[in-house]
Amino acid sequence: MFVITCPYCGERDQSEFAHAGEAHISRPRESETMTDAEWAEFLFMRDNTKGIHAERWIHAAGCRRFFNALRNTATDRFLAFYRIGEKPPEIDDVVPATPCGEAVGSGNDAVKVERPPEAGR
Amino acid sequence: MGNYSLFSIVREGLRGNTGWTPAWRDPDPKPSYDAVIIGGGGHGLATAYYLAKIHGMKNIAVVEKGWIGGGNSGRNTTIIRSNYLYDASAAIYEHALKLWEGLSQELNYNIMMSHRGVLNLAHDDNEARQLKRRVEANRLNGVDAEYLGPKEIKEFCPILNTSPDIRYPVIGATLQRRGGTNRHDAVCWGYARAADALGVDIIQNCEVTEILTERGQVTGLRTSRGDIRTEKVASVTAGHTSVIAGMVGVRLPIESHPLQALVSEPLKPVNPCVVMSNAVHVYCSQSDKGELVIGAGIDGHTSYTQRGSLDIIEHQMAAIVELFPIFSRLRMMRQWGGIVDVCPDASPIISKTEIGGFYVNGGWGTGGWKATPGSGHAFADLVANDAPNAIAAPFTLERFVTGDLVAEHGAAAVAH
Amino acid sequence: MTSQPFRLNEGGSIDRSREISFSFDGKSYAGHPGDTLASALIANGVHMVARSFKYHRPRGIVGAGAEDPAGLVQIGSGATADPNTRATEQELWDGLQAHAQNCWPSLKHDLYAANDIVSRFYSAGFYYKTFMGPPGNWMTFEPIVRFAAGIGKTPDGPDPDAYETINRHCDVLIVGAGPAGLMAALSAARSGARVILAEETAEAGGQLLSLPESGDGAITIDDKTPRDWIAGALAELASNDRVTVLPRTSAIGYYADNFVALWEKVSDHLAPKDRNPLLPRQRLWRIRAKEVVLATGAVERSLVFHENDRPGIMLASAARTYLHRYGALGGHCAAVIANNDAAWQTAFDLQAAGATISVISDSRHQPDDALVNKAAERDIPVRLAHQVASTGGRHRVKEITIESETGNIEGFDADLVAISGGWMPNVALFSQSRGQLRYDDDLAAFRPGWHWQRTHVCGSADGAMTMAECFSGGARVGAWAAEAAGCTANAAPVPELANVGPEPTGISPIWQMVTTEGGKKAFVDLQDDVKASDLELAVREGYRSVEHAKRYTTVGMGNDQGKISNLNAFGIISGAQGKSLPELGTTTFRQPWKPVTFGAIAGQFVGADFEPRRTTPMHDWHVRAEAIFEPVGDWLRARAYPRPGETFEDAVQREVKAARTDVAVLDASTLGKIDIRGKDARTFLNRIYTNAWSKLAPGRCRYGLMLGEDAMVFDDGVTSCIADDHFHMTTTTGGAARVLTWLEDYLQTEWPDLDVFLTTVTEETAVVSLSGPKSYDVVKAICDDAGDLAPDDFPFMSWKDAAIDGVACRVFRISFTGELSYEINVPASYGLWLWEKVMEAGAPFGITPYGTEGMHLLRAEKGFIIVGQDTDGTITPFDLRMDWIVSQKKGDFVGKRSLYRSDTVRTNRKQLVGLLTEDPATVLMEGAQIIATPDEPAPPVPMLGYVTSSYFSPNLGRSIAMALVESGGARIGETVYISRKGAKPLAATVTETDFLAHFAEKADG
Amino acid sequence: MADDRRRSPLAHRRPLEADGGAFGLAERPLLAKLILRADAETGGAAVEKALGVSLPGASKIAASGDVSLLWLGPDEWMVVGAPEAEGDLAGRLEEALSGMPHQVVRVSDYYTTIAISGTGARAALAKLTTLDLDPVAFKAGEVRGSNFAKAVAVLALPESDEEVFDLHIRATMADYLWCLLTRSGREFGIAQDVPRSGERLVV
Ligand SMILES: Cc1cc2nc3c(=O)[nH]c(=O)nc-3n(C[C@H](O)[C@H](O)[C@H](O)COP(=O)(O)OP(=O)(O)OC[C@H]3O[C@@H](n4cnc5c(N)ncnc54)[C@H](O)[C@@H]3O)c2cc1C
Ligand SMILES: NC(=O)c1ccc[n+]([C@@H]2O[C@H](COP(=O)([O-])OP(=O)(O)OC[C@H]3O[C@@H](n4cnc5c(N)ncnc54)[C@H](O)[C@@H]3O)[C@@H](O)[C@H]2O)c1
Ligand SMILES: Cc1cc2nc3c(=O)[nH]c(=O)nc-3n(C[C@H](O)[C@H](O)[C@H](O)COP(=O)(O)O)c2cc1C
Ligand SMILES: [Zn+2]
Repeated sequence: MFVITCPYCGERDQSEFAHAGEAHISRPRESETMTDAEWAEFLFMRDNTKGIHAERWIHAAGCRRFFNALRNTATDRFLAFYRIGEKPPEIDDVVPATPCGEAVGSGNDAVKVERPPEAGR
Repeated sequence: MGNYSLFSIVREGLRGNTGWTPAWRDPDPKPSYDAVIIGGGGHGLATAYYLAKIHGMKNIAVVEKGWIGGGNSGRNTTIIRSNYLYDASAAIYEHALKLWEGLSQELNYNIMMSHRGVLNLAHDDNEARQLKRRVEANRLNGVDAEYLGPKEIKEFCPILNTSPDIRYPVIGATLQRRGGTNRHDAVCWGYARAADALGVDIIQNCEVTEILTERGQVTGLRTSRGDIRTEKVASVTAGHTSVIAGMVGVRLPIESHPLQALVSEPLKPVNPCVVMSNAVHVYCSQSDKGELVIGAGIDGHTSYTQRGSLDIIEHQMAAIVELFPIFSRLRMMRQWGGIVDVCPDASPIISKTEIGGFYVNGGWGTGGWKATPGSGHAFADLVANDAPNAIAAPFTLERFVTGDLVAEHGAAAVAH
Repeated sequence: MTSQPFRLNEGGSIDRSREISFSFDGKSYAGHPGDTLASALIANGVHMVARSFKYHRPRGIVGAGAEDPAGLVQIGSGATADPNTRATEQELWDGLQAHAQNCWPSLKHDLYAANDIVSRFYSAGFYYKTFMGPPGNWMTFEPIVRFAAGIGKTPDGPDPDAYETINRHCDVLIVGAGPAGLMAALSAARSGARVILAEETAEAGGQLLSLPESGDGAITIDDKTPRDWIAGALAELASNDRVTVLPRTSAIGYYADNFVALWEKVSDHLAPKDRNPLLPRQRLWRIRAKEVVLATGAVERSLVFHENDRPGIMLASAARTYLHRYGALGGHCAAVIANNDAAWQTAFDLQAAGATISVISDSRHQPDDALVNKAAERDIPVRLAHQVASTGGRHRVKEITIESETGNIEGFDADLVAISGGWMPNVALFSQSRGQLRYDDDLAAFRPGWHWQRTHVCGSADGAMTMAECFSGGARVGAWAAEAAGCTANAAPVPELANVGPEPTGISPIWQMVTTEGGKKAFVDLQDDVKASDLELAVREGYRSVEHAKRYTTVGMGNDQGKISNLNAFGIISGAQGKSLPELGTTTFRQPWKPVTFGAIAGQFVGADFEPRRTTPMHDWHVRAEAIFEPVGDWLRARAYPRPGETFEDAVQREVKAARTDVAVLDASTLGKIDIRGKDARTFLNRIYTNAWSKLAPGRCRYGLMLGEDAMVFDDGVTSCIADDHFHMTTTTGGAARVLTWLEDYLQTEWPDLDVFLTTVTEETAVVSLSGPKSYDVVKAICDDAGDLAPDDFPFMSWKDAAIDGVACRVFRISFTGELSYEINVPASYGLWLWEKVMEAGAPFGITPYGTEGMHLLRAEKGFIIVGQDTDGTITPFDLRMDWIVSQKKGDFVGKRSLYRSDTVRTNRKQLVGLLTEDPATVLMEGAQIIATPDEPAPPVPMLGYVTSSYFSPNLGRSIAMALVESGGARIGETVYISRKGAKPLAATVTETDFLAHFAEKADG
Repeated sequence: MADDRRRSPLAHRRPLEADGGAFGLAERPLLAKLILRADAETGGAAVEKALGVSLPGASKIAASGDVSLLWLGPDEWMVVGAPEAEGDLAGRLEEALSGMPHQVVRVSDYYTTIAISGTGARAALAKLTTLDLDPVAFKAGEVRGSNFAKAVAVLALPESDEEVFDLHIRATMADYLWCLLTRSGREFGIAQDVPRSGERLVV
């Protein structure tokens, strides 16, 4: 269970929140003119990023507000929380990659131990 | 590859087990292959096996970033059934179940396929109605299925709490007697051994980091063990499907969530079958070694960390104790998580893509283990022929454009 | 009851003034308060307590705590049996009964031990290589395999005990109350932090409790004995109200964001009569800590040699713990096998306590001279550079043979073999926290490396093996942690240590002892019977990854999760492929640190408290009326009200009839209700419903359908216009919460510019729904100024404010039955009163309460849908043949675009129609499948659709059904067939769904 | 004065008090409650004029006399007043806020209030919620919405001499929480025959 910082209420346990999917997918205004394929992009297609990912949460048991967060889905570390309508903050940190410094894109299991350089990272 | 049999066991036993040879080779990647399968899970290994066996493609490789069977295949609760609602699903899962039935023999590797029966419980009228609908559809599709009332349920699984006074009373259930469980690791190893024997290179510790293309056509792979030339790349990477597809700019209707499971300490046989309840998210069977194997619900958030939250497990345990009150004093020995690739209609994708030579098999979510042989079989066909066969056709990416979904979640929220 | 032949006269934490009795496998023994089951058995000379998993070899007590691999017993019996309980962790209480497991007919004479004899054929991978015969063959063998598998037995009844979870936040959570943990707690507390200190065992002190308190080996801490020093530290902590010390509490899981689960055993250590009935049996503490300090110590590791599994062979540290913590001597004649210095002290201490030391065998060439001299002074035979060749003894070790490098073999008597393969920092929790491990050559073990969370490690858990480092490290780290949590660091002074004995330094790792004697079993994992040769075989067969070798051999997969064996296993696996240990890596440490009861994890949320059950304000009336209830989502609703002698079906028929002939009344309070307010409310409704809302006048109501963006029907309900900027929405009972969140989502994230507020009012009002030609009579009887409410002045689909005995209410002329209906809304607190009043006022008109089943039937007669029953998430409004509800004129609405995808515009989609069976008495099964032919072909049979709703209608005097049928609309008037198991399909005619209209027309025409 | 036609959600439960006062539970039935939605900036002055209480900021309670305002969200408050006062309070608010975006909804019967008192109150509540209830983290004059077991509720600690928490809980969840709270209070001396939730559900 994460600690999530609601932009309105502050730090609370994840159990008070519900994950509400990828952020910044806005509903097309001119959908009539869209092809089925374009519409399917909006409806179904997701980045599902491994790494820094913008997502929505709702503080379901608290203030009932939706808000956005940036989280590294490879590590589950939250990097920012911001309100709906706000731009995601620039994260100029090096993407912290996975807990053990592995590159985003690899598994986590190979990095349970610090390996000697000769073992090849 | 030596043959496995009682005879070979006795022979080897007598000479100190010194004569066993590796179940599969440990080759370095060759510079080029006719096809490369990314992902050494059950589905990927099965795909390779059927490509080699049925389609005669022997110059192929499976590349796995870690150890084979270490993804969801190595962490699933191994529930096997084919009693799905829709024709398309019933077809592929039943195809798989038929293959499972003879797989130990075919692979010469005992996958401990146990047809001990799967119960899906209904706790209210609406669920009961849906289950009956499914039983009827199954019957007409030639899939074995029965609907049981509380008394028959109690006979089949005496330890279940069928009292009418509980929060989620058990008012009915479907039973698929041919359903059951098997030994997940053995399936992966068995496929690997059999594929290897047909000449397939199984390359572990080899992570794909880039897919190389030219003019919309796959030309090769960049891996942690060097570049590989190939014109066919088949991704079977479950939780990482979006990551792999992202390498060629293909977006998919998939989100990757943690899904957890746990085992109890080893116990003498107490649960004779597989029990599943969608309403309370209970999935419980007992392994041949004795642990109760219990699947939990999915975590609401997406994640690639292969771990989930405790509160999911807490709810899980409350539900288990509700349905099996005699389990309360038993202990959880180990919990773990996998990364499941969930599609909006809870059905998989077996599809070509807009990139020539790039094929995707994924989106099996919480319930793809049972499909392993069927999925591999159908996917091999697609990769070999560049066109889906009848079983795979309903599962192409097209359906998200047309809207012709295979909406199994209507019938089962979680489809272990 | 026998005396305790291996009990010492002094020392330890036991209370010798009281003797308590217990039994093991039917035999009675004596012990003392403060004992564990294991220490009491050892004091009684009993080492063998179990049989191993696979070969059923005798298994004894090897460790002294959670690390013990195989000493599992059952405590108690019946519904309160605790299977697989580690004897080393079960505190003794008077009357405790323990039983051996996994043996038949008895522990000493176990027939399954035959497995051991054929074990050469029964190596790793055995099952994978055989029994695969013809399909289904495994089903023949599986029952036999299953019967033999497993260890403990499940209790035979529901658990009568209670459990509880508790949440806590703190600045610093410290796990482990050994010297390092105590010092960390003192420092953190002095720094002003909110501290929780959790200790797994009954007593704080950790390894300090395994030290002699007197004699020449006794150490002092600030001139005090260890126990006195511990008492002082605890007293200081107890005096600080910001500190919580939890004994008998294990940290079992370290999760994300410093969330740590602690498992407290509140009463397992007490005899049932001494348990406080106000307290639960066990608790789960859910801790959210700013900083976590892990002071979990180190675990001694075992040594792998031939026949290393006999009872009586135990860890040197455990032998010392039994000696000093429990005053029990592990044996009269001990051999000590070591590869490091610390184990030598065990030999000295055992000797001082009266045991003979037959030999100290060290695999190293040159241990510390001081030790060798000390042994010589004490006349202890010492063999250096020796390995164990074998051991002997049936149910307990009797002798041991060791071999020199030159192959010289020598035998020694021993009823106790104390072994030490070195120490491993206890990194399980650190690793769960996703910290990275680092291999330390000096320790020949993994220790905490890079940490990921706000985690600190100190003491032996961090690889500090000397006592001085543990004290100072704890003090330092506790202060750091407090500082990191925002306090001002104030480290506790490090106490002065004197007379510290040999410490586990100078280890030379040895993963497996190799001697000239072959053909015997050298166990790595004593629980799952994994031998060194199994691991080597696994590697030979290609299972080279440590994870593969684990799964192929099951090493470390028992309930101890390989606490003392994993490192040896990794050493052997890496050795067999010429890799270094860090190259090989470790298997994954997962929660829990040790097995935890399901009950504790479930907590108090079981049985009646599992999940809330919601009921309406009128519920008590329904109960009194002996209604039959039905769960609907979270709610429990009255389903029907059978009268004495009536069946459920009879009751429904009667209720449904009354609703069309007289008047019937339904408790409709559960419907979801949302108050919508704001000048853009109409715009909002236009966007979320499929039909148009611009012109709905105040006082009027309208039915609406909501779609998901995929165009599938999502919810429905009636929304009423209260004022131009004010609407009252109703939703389905089950959909209420989902709909509100969904509406908020659009409002907050897509259309924040709209001036609209939404507030749920579901439970604010109770709803009494009257239906039937006489419903106005009832309204007239109860409402003040009811004239206004007469049907002629009060059109269908409108609402009015009214009053009943002065209580303000809102009355809606809406109907789910097709009859004259009034829905009266009052504040919920008046619900029961109103219901009773309605029943009383309605009595002259024959008012009949009806339940949900009747409601379903009534609406089916009228052909109204139920979302979730007649839809399943794949149905559009067109599929429902409700084209009229989809506005073609207004702009965009949710789901609109998806209505025009190539699949959704298909004309042969499943569409909702009515079905009338040929035989009016036949009621179709809901869920039955529809086919095109009167005879059923062989599978796979093409299916046209299925029956969604089906009833016997008393008002029409025949069966009716609704169904989703391929091209249903075009089939009206045609015959389709309903498949039945084991019988010929039934013919039925496809009709419109409004059966009332259908038969009225017939009657007219 | 009380209207005996009304029945509160916990009317069937008697107040409970452990010997020595370590823990107490009582329903505060039928308090007037409104949900107020408005823009904090533009509506603040109007609300203050109507109720004599200014809109509290995040997680705070503002009170004056019988009326208190509980912050629930950035544009949402619960107004709590004496029984039967909702009509009057709502009228005043509607009047003051007319012309501005707002919503005033009567919820007196939607929520009931459980008063939780005693030295064990915080510890007992902590068995049901993940909120940090340490006195340094949850102070008098504060309010938070959270999960209490499987129910969503609002916990408030009004300023007063003695610490008494008010738990505002939906009517249909009230009995469930009442029973769990009594169970939580057992270790502080609540009698052993605690009520069982669901006991009234089925005959
Ligand atoms: C807890 C849990 C319980 C489940 N229970 C059931 C059940 O009871 N019944 C059921 O039918 N299904 C169940 N499932 C689902 C089932 O496990 C999966 O659907 C199935 O195993 C998927 O198999 P796979 O071969 O496609 O994927 P995996 O086994 O996950 O294999 C994918 C492989 O791809 C590799 N990979 C990823 N990225 C790369 C890369 N860049 N380069 C190289 N290799 C890469 C991964 O390392 C992995 O080994 C469960 C899943 C989980 C997590
Ligand atoms: N004699 C030897 O061979 C030897 C070897 C190593 C260390 N030591 C000595 O042991 C001492 C180590 O001190 P320390 O404080 O680091 O460790 P410790 O072993 O003294 O204390 C660790 C404590 O943590 C508890 N614990 C472990 N896991 C736990 C969990 N999950 N939850 C709750 N409690 C848990 C244990 O019960 C134990 O009381 C030092 O004095 C050191 O010199 C001696
Ligand atoms: C069906 C099944 C049975 C398992 N049985 C055991 C078991 O008996 N003992 C054990 O320690 N782990 C058992 N596991 C869990 C594995 O040890 C491991 O946790 C899981 O494969 C996930 O891998 P990971 O924890 O290394 O990430 C089992 C897993 C599965 C899928
Ligand atoms: Zn909030």
